[in-house]
Amino acid sequence: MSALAVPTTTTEHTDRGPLDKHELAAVIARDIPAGAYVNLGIGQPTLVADHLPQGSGVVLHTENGMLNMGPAATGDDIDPDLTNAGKVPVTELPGAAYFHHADSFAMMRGGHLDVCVLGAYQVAASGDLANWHTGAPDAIPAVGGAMDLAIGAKDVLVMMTLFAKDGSSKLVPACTYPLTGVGCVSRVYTDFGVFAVGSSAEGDPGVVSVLETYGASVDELSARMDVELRPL
Amino acid sequence: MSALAVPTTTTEHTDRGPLDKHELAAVIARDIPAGAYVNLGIGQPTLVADHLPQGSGVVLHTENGMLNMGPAATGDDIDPDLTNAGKVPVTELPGAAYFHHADSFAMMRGGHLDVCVLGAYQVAASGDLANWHTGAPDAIPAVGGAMDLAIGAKDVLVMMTLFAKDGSSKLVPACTYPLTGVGCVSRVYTDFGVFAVGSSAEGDPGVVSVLETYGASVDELSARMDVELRPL
Amino acid sequence: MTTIHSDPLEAVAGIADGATVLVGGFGMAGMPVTLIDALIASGASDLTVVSNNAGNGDTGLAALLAAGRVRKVVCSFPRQADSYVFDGLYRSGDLELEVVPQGNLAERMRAAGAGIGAFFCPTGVGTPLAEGKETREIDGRTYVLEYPIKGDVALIGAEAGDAMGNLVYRKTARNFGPVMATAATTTIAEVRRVVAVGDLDPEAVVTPGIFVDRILDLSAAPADVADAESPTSQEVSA
Amino acid sequence: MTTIHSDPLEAVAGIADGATVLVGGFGMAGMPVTLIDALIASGASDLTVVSNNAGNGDTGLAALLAAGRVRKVVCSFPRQADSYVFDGLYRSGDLELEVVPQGNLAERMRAAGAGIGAFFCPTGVGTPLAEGKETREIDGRTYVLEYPIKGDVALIGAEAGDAMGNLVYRKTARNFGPVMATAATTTIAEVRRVVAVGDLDPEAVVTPGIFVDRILDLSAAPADVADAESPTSQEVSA
Repeated sequence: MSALAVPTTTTEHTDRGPLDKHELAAVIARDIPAGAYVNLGIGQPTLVADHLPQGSGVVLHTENGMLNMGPAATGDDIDPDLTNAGKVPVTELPGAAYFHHADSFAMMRGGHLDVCVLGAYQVAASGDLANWHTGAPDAIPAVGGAMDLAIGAKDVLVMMTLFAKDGSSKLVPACTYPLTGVGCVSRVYTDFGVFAVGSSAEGDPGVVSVLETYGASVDELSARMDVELRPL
Repeated sequence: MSALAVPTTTTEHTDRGPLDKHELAAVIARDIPAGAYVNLGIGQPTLVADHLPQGSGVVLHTENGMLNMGPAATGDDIDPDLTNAGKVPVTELPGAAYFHHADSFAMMRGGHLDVCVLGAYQVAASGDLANWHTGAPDAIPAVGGAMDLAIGAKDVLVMMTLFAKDGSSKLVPACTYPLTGVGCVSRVYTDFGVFAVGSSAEGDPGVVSVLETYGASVDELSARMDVELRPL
Repeated sequence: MTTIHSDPLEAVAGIADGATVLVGGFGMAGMPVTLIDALIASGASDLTVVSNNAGNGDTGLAALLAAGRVRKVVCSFPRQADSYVFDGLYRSGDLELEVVPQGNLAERMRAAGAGIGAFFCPTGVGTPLAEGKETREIDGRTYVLEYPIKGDVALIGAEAGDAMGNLVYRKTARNFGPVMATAATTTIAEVRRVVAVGDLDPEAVVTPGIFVDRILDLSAAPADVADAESPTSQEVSA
Repeated sequence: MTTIHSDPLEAVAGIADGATVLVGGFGMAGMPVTLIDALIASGASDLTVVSNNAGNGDTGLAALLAAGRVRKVVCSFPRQADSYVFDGLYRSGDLELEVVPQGNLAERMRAAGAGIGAFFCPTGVGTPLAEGKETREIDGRTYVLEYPIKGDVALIGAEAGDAMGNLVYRKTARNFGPVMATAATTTIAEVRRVVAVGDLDPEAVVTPGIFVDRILDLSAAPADVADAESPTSQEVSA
């Protein structure tokens, strides 16, 4: 079902990286197939839209009920009735369509979207995703559409920094935070590299395939991570 | 949930009856509450529409995807894209709405219609309905929307002759034909009388309440039927 | 039968204490602000509110919560930057919370409106929100059994309506309105304008009138609920 | 990505032997006549056809059946006054039949399109069509467990479409089209006219383009499929 191109060999970019969020968004945009139906999660994933090439034919879905969403609205174009899932005012492109929430989430759950890009606290080698709750005992739980998005596309891509502020890897053998979805992530895009996980990874279960690295070698990354990395 | 008026006493009309199908349609139309949302099944039930008073506010639903259906189309008004569930060309009244099949049957199954009028082979005292199949071994089964309609309104009314051609009553202690729905009928309108069945009947389960008779007394009908009749 | 109202208090009259109230809107888009204010003014209490969020700032749903009228909130995303009213009541134990994934919230209301008894849903499998729920593997995939969410009342916002009860929405303000309209015993919609029967294109009606019991015509409503007359004794079946 | 075609054979190219084909229409309203003729011309066989009826007279679905291309029919109402082609094949044992209540047919396809694994449905409880199926009592009512019906291909008829794949329908010809479009891996729509992107009101789009893979523009198609060129090698994923 995946429409993502898979490189034949791992590329270690020693000349650039780690990537900033805009560079990372550009890498993700590069990998999104032309004409794909794509949902960009709240926050950094929305940056991906800025890097889609002219004429890519990519159609953006927002789960609050719209296909063919345009860029953020500014000035007089701001319309309180037209927002994205982050409640940010957006615009409408020609050929747009509106629908209600049950239809919109049916569209996701039914596997009609090609790509969804999400942030994450942790991703496991198995493709498990944790991005809705830190598990802190005093936190008020709030899930929004995270669990729906996690299972709502043929390819779920995660966009995150590879390491947490404490230096620990967020790509882990098993998530310690509460899960958002099980085995749902196919690829993880980070400042230090791009990884295939879960059923997208080649070889043994629990081993992560490294597609590209940025500013570090596979060996250097392996030394900082508990999960087993394997080049293509 | 029923919005049907219930008479306080049984009326035996000895001056008229048995009713022909047009007179029977008029009796049903009389009992449909003003402003009700109504589905009229294929065949004789469609006659009921001709007897709804002007300004009744009754809104007709057709399960192939329309509310506020108008009368049958004739001449230049015939439009192949606009038919009722019997595939008969119909018209559209102001304030109509179209929707697809899943939405249309969700509307029925969800209990939003007030009244549905159906034909029947047999109705049991319990409200069981048999109207889709005679059980003949060589018959090709074909159910259409019959089972959906049977459970698809707050009140399911049956319109039928009380007696089959062989003289046996079609209002029975238990249906011998394959069922369309269990306990779903609330009232049975026939040429010889109007009966409350199932949970609409008063008193013991399995006993039918007689609301009105036409051209015969309750006692005369009782003598011809196996089901126990009880006046109000 | 749909009735048209210009008095917000009359539009919400009869909402019983203890009722489950579905409240439309996603952020401010589609939020039935005037109906919520009228609900506060009506005095109904011990409510269960089903909505995507749990109120922002001090108005709307937040004001309903602050007035102590709500026993339980069912929503997907209560915690927001300015959800301090909810946060305080939740932390003090004065408010019960059921968190439901956004799509499940919509689909469970859709099931209520469509007469579906329960459905096997892949969302949330293996997560804390599916704990204790029945699961089943179907065709190699695991699903959680989810039940309908039915409302006694739905309060929704729409763009325009007619005397048949037909509604159209505007852009992403459509969101939960059409689903909630099907899931409640009594649906009350506030609309920016009421149009003549026949003015809405039958092909473009989003919510057919069968789902709509009362329409509040905002173009005819007083600017402030406090200016409105007292409610009639109109009843809502619950 | 939606492609626009003027050649009916090209529009149906790649439908594999053994495919499950959802065919829209209720009576003639919404029936994709040109696509069915093209399917016959394409030679695909051993098909399972899911449609409300099983063909009338000698054309359309009846012609597909008569050509011996169909192994199984899933429908609500096969028996009609002029369904003699179906009747003969069924009685001779050359055609398998699954009869499904009309609303269940629609809801089971809706479930396929919406990613629902199965659902508890009150329709048909206690009838022969529920025999052998799992039942459950929920809140005092009995339900039957029903499973999705997914198609490899959907053939539907619509009024107009654009290059984004957005579709609108006309009156009761809408019927099964929007549901089937969601339930198939590949959806092919014949439309009376193709309009420019932007000409369809985004509020009134019934089937968003994400569900539509190919559009056959009837206004540009040859009057007879036999006049069309031979199909290209375009593939349909099944």
